[in-house]
Amino acid sequence: MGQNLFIQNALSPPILFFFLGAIAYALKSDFEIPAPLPKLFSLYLLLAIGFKGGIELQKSGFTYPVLPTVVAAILMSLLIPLICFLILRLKFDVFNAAAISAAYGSISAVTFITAESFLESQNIPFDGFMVAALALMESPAIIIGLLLVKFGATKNRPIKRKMKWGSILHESMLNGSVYLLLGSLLIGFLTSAVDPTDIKKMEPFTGELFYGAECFFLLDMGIVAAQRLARLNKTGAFLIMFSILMPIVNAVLGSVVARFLNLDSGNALLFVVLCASASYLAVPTAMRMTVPEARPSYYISTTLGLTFPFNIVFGIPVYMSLVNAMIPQI
Amino acid sequence: MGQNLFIQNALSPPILFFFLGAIAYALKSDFEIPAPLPKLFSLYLLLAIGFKGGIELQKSGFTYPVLPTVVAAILMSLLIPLICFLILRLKFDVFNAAAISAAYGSISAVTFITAESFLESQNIPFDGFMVAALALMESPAIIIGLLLVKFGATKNRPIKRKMKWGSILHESMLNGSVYLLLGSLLIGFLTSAVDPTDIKKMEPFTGELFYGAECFFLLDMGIVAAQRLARLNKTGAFLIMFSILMPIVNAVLGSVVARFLNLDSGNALLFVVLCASASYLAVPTAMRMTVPEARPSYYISTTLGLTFPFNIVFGIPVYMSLVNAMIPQI
Amino acid sequence: MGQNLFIQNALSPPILFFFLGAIAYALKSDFEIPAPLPKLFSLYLLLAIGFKGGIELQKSGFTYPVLPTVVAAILMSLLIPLICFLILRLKFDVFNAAAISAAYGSISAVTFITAESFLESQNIPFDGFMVAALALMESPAIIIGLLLVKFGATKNRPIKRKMKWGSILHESMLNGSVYLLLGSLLIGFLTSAVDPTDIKKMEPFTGELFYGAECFFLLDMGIVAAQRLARLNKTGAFLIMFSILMPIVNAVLGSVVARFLNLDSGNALLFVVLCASASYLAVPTAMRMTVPEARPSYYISTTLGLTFPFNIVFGIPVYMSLVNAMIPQI
Amino acid sequence: MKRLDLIFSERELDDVLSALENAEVPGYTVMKHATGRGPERVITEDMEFTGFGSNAHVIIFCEQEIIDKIRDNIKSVLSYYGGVAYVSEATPL
Amino acid sequence: MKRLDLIFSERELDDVLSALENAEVPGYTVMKHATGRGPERVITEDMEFTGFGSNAHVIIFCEQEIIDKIRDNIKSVLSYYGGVAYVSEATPL
Amino acid sequence: MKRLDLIFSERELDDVLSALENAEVPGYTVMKHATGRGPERVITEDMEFTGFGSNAHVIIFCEQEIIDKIRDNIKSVLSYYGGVAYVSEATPL
Ligand SMILES: Nc1ncnc2c1ncn2[C@@H]1O[C@H](COP(=O)(O)O)[C@@H](O)[C@H]1O
Ligand SMILES: Nc1ncnc2c1ncn2[C@@H]1O[C@H](COP(=O)(O)O)[C@@H](O)[C@H]1O
Ligand SMILES: Nc1ncnc2c1ncn2[C@@H]1O[C@H](COP(=O)(O)O)[C@@H](O)[C@H]1O
Ligand code: NA
Ligand code: NA
Ligand code: NA
Repeated sequence: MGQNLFIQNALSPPILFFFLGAIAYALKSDFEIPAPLPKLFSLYLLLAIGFKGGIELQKSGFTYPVLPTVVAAILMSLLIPLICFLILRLKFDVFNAAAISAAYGSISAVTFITAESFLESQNIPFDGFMVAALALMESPAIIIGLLLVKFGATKNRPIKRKMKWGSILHESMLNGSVYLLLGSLLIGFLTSAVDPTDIKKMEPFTGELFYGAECFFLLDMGIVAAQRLARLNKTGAFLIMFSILMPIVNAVLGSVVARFLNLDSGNALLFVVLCASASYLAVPTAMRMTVPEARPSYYISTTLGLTFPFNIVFGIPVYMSLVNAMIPQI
Repeated sequence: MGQNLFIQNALSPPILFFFLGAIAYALKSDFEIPAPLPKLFSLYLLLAIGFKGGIELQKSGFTYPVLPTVVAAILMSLLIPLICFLILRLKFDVFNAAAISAAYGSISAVTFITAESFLESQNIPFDGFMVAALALMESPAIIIGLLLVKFGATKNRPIKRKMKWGSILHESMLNGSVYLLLGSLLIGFLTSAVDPTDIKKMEPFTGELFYGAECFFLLDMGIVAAQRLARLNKTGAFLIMFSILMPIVNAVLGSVVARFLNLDSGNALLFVVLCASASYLAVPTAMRMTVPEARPSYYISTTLGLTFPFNIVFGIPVYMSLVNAMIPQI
Repeated sequence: MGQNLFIQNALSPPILFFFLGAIAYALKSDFEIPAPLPKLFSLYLLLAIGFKGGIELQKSGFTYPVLPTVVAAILMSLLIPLICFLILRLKFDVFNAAAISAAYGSISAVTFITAESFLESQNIPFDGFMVAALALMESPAIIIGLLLVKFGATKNRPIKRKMKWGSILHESMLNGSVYLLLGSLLIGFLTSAVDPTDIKKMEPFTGELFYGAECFFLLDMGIVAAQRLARLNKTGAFLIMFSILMPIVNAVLGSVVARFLNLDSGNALLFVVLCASASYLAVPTAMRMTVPEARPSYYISTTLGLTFPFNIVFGIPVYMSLVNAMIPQI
Repeated sequence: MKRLDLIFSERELDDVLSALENAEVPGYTVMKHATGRGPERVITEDMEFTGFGSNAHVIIFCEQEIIDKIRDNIKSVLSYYGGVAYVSEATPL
Repeated sequence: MKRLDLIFSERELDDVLSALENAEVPGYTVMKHATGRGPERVITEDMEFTGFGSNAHVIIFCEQEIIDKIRDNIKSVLSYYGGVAYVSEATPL
Repeated sequence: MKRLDLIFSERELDDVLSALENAEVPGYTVMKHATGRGPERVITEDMEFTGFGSNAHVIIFCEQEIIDKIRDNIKSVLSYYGGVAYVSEATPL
């Protein structure tokens, strides 16, 4: 069955468009999606999942699995960077280890979206409140990353690079993509309480268009990921291993927690995917500003060039099998 | 009831997304929508309202309230700049006074769109021909503005800056946004006469997508308006007062005319909004080209930084109450 | 009836928006659609027609008219450049003649799309597999063009400009727009075999939005074509005649082949349009890279400034009449 | 040879380019979407969607004679709407 | 007069511009969306959608005194995050 | 130090950048989407959507030795497809 899931995932439009982009790069086609068009799609996707998540959250309210799941997600985004840090310190200095750890503690919204599409085509239900978990896992991971630097590197940092709490909170909460996601969630939450007809008028934009826009964006992600992958050999074998194995470890951790939370299999998969995925939007931006000592190529090439493609192509069906094995099916 | 309307308006998605943008700027989030993406949405909105207006105009034909309303709208766009000019000359030279006056005589398409969305969520009907009024209020205001300069400043203008009628008409009729709006109106008008199936095929693009695109655009408008607002203090208290009070005066004038025209309450609100709103697209562009002596920050910061947000947040519900008070409800 | 078709075509939204763009340029309006927004729409259109064509190809399979039609299309894309070359050599050197010939052997996707919209509004059915013909006519024309240079200009080309088979194939098969079209075709073909629900989720994006996006893109094409047309006088009368008469000749050839293939009238029109149209995307790009001796203004200004507008405004209805005359109506 | 840098509103681009053509410059390069501040005005990116237009940066490599031929025309365009023009030395690679 | 070219990440643009304002430059021009490579980092276009930001190229035409006033402030911004600054000669057209 | 300005079609960007890397330049900056006209061709913005590509403007600050090392490679790329290359003086801020 696992193999079957893998093939079904690999032959879905989002993944095929991702491959189309990656192959374009590999074959040196001059196909490209010029800036800032990819930005349009990434803004759109964040707005749309935030908005839809807010509506669902309004519907479900804060009933049983919502609060514990969100809290558990936040805790995972604090715990995972610590584990990563311990491993990465074997080979890297504090700055690089902390920056990479923050990326893996955080999440990839596109991986999450791809997992949702996968669940939909498998007809497995899942809940909108998982978007809240998604939105709330970015900032804590950034904060932990910055704290690791603050306390791990106190001695040898020049004075002007001392971080202040204000700027730590600013970077973690007001990063563009975190802000848009949280803001849209709140708007969806508020407006669905006030006027359901407004929601219906948004539906063609945030709902119907979504799948196509996702495919278009993944086409670009394919090009970008392939570019990153091509440059990855410079980062060394340790980091390459890390960016494949760490997601699996995090997924196993996540599935244990999901089982413990009694999530049904759709939500469990999303929870696992949140744990396994790594950020290439909010975290890199925040790290570049606050930890300029770390090399961006380390935390971007791994998350974008390896972890992201691994997760959407292999990870999602594998994690589904894992979840199916762990969670008793009704 | 007025307060109720205010809250309902403030909690609608377009206004909430506007706030989301404005707050992003206020909190110094790095959230941004890079150029030329906002342009995509502004082009789209103009095309879509033009096209839909043309279809409605075809349906209604030039029956009773259409022609008088359009004529009244044009007259308002000639009268309002004259009133503004008299007031502004108290503090500003001819060039600046004329340029600002032209902006207030003209209209803001986004304010109009927001008012339409407001009416829709209030289930108050309105007519598509109001878009024709919208489209026809930009050019006259520009012409009046240029005439005020031409005759008000004859003596001290260097020879090479003498304006020619040709260039006045060119700037006023062929400005990009006026052109797109009028052109799309005409296309909607023509094609709906010829082939209604073509209209249906446009509907997902110009119709269903509209509300979402409006929200997305208002998100950007929030950022831009906040930037302008922040720079507004340099323009002085007189201009700040002007940009809040003048729309209210114009709204009152507009509501009197609307009542006189016997418009029903939906169309009356749109008429009032046209009078109260000020242009930050067509007019500034035309003024910059033809009256380089005027300071752009005066006519852009006021219309975009103050009048626009005031109108969409407070103005629309206030004008609705005004209309409800003036127009006998059936 | 031919005149009737002409008027119906001229009053359809895509053609009217095309005129709107062209007139904007002619009247020196400052209306413009800034880069890279036109690119967004061209990428979208290629993706969408490829994807939908793939689905249709999956449905029809490779039953009767499919294979012979596609083969005939490829043969036409090899034959037409040879005819063009013979004519063009009367006035041009090998490099320019070959480059222009390649453009006319290839196709214009937007002309094809416009023809499809025309058929739809005439309620004439056509088959999705024609997109496969479209996708497969670009590369052969490029190859023939390069071969004409390779063998026609052996003697006087400096050594470093000798072409290698590898780069000829690379340019012809991996050009961005060919690649996206073929890739999307394949994805549509594959996914519709696997999971029809995925297809349905793409429909709002690739299907419903299509007509509006086509109109928006044609608005830009109007501006661009008018710019090109304005510069066309420098290319001389011979080339101007060529770019009007050659499409007609190719259309006649195409209609003979279509009748021979027993295509019904919808598919026959599309076949004729493929023969008559000329490329301004893939071929110019490939020619610029591999035949830098040729003047881009020759092959771009003619295809984009004259052949393209001629085909969509006059050509399509004329070719329809031609097809109606040639193909016995049932 | 000389290098001439012109920076001005992109709405005057056509005027400037035809002034350059008239002076028979051997070539030029245009970069749009520049923003900036001069003694009087600030040009920001957000103005782009208003159609207000941002700045264009035009670079011309040419001989001194051509600079002399250009001067008056360019100066009259720039003095009306604003903008700057600077000349520096450059040698072909 | 002098021409100062600054190239650095566009995320530091606000800091740099306020350093320029403090030194009372007569004006400046900003071109965004530049990519590039320095001794340590590569800035590519695809990073733009990650919010990572590409480079900004800032040009300032001004007198030598202003260059001297700017120097320390600019250097401290550039030394923290990287970037380059070069001065050359320029004469008004 | 020297400043090298290269302007050519962005389709040759990869070739030029690897020529620069081979000469071990300390860094470079790339600005795309430039349009322009040379002795033979006009590159306009509308060509961008055809995939035809507009120009790239590459700036390199480096020592004279590197300029000498680059020269032949760059010239051969530019002579095939067109483009210009100019050198001027620059001093670090
Ligand atoms: N001193 C300067 N250095 C660099 N760019 C300048 C300078 N002064 C003006 N500019 C540019 O020229 C444009 C027009 O300036 P202005 O003449 O003040 O309207 C500004 O927006 C800047 O981009
Ligand atoms: N030698 C150079 N010539 C031109 N641009 C440079 C040079 N060195 C660095 N840059 C630019 O400055 C940016 C920041 O460089 P860095 O200080 O290495 O992070 C790079 O991305 C380049 O765009
Ligand atoms: N004299 C010049 N000054 C500035 N830019 C030039 C000059 N000549 C050519 N260019 C630029 O170099 C590009 C290629 O020129 P060409 O070699 O004529 O194809 C042109 O599109 C211009 O952008
Ligand atoms: Na994670
Ligand atoms: Na008004
Ligand atoms: Na053809």
